[in-house]
Amino acid sequence: MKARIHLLLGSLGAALVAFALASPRVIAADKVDPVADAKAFQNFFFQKFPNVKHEDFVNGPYSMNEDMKRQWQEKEEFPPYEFALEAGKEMFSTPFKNGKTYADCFPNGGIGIRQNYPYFDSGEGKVITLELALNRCREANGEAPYSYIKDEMASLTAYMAYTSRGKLMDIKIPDDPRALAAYENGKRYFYTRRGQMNFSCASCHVQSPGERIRAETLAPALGILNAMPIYRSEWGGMGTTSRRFVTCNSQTRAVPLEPQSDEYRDVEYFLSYVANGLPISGPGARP
Amino acid sequence: MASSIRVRATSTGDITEVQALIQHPMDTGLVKDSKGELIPAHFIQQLKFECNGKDVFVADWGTAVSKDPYVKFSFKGARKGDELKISWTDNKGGSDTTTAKIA
Amino acid sequence: MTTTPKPHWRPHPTRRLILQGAASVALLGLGNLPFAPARAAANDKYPEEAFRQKSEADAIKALYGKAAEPSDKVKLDAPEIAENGGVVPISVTTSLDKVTSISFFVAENPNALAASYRIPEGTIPAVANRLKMARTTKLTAIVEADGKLYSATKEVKVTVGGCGG
Amino acid sequence: MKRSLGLAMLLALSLAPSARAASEADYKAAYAAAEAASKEAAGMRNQWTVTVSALAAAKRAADDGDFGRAVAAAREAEALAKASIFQAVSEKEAWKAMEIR
Repeated sequence: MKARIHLLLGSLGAALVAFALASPRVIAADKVDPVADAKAFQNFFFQKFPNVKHEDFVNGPYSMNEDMKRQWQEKEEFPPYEFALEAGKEMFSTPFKNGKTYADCFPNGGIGIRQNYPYFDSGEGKVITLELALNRCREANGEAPYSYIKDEMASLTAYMAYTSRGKLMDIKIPDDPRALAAYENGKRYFYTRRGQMNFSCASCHVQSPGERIRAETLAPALGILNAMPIYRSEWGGMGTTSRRFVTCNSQTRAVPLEPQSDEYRDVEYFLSYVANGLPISGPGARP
Repeated sequence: MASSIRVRATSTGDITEVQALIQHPMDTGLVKDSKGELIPAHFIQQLKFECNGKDVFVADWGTAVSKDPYVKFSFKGARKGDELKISWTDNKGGSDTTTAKIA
Repeated sequence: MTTTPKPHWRPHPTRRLILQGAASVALLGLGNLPFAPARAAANDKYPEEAFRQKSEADAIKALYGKAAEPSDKVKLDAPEIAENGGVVPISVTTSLDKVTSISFFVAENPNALAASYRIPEGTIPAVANRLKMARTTKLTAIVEADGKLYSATKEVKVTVGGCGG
Repeated sequence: MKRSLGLAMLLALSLAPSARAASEADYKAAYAAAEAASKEAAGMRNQWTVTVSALAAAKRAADDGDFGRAVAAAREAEALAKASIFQAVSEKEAWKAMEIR
């Protein structure tokens, strides 16, 4: 904890200096270039962990620690998310009161499309995540929306992720300034420090993946959402992307935002885009 | 509702490998809920596997078995297509049973 | 009341059904009798007494009524550091024969006996399952073979989860 | 952890009133200031959980009539809220330094 405090005071000091020197030069150089970002992001991890196979990064902490990987592989023989998967499959085919099903709301009947989510909706000018699309589908068919952090949403996304297993993440940023702005907002959120701990997502998942924070081995940020939703032994149950964001925030002592608020959707957009080309491995099991 | 027991029984030669995953909270009775009250103990005490009318595996479990418990074992003397009967009882008198064909 | 051991020859079908009926009735009836006698685990009853014991030594005595000697014929596989104390995948195999029972003891848990398995004739003496461990602890697997007890022990490190907040 | 809390407490003490016991009026003023700072932090979507719990502790202490403790807790909440505002403002640019390029 002592180091964190120096970090806190140090970074506040550095910020002061940066803030004072914020000359136009810094702003001008910052043209948003997602393609270059993604390449730099992936190379950072490929060089930092040369002997981790590229597609292994989607296995989070297990790509960082052999002993844990063995425990994970043993669990994968009959994984604890088996029940959520089956519940999701059943829910996916059970028609709504009006006779329609989720398949009617999604391209290709919702099968094997998880790798294209989240996408930027030019009509609405906003990022649409899989969880949001599922609730919108329910509301469009006269059904009450599910909680974003509870089991029903996790079961549905688990089944949809399962039908995309192995497909490569394929997120598009259309040539629309609002899409670039959403991507940049997600990147800003990812690198911004928050909470009394003064951590950003990057403090843990870029600066120290593979190391431990208390008992948790930190996952690399590259491909960190490819396994969503995850069954965490810690929670003794399933967790959606929303639940992961909310709990991460409160662990840095930052008050979480509403699930699926703009920042969360944009950071999911950013993290998924920079993981383009890596396989979908959801649903996942995690410590 | 689907049974709480998921089973995979595959036979190679004379040996049948059985894996089972059971949906059950396996509460120890030592954990408090968000309101600070103790969640009463609720765990599977006995799990029995029968094949061709004979017990092939019986598990006596305490509170230290993980939530959504998993167990794997193998036995001899069964062939593809034989039926495996699995049943459990817990400390609250709850129970469930299912059957599975050996693949 | 004990159930008659399963005869090797194929008994007359209806007699077998009666036997089975009697066995299952006995089982249900004795589910949670307070005074379950602490005899060898080979019978059908749930070893209530053994699961109630706190220490490993008492649990072994209550379950088997005799001491175990370490043996390298019992192969216990457990992680060095548990990724999560709530779900620790462990397994045991043994080359001993005439195995009738396999049990796991987690020394530092509130109750040492975690799980006990009855291995009928014809079943391979090997088990894999996932256990909870309260803290860093010694894990012991005991195999009852031909009436004698053989054990293997490993230490599993368990750390507090969570990272703050 | 101790240092930053100490820092916040230090900040709070420097504003502490003279030796006389804190009155309900002192508490109301301190709580109002803390609440304003906390609302501003929430408005910047950068509220800290510890600010919220310090405010709640202040209210609980006031309800018990212990205005001394209530004022201290309110002052701490205000200091924490101000720290989170400072963090939000400085991070507006500081995050770029951490970006992988």
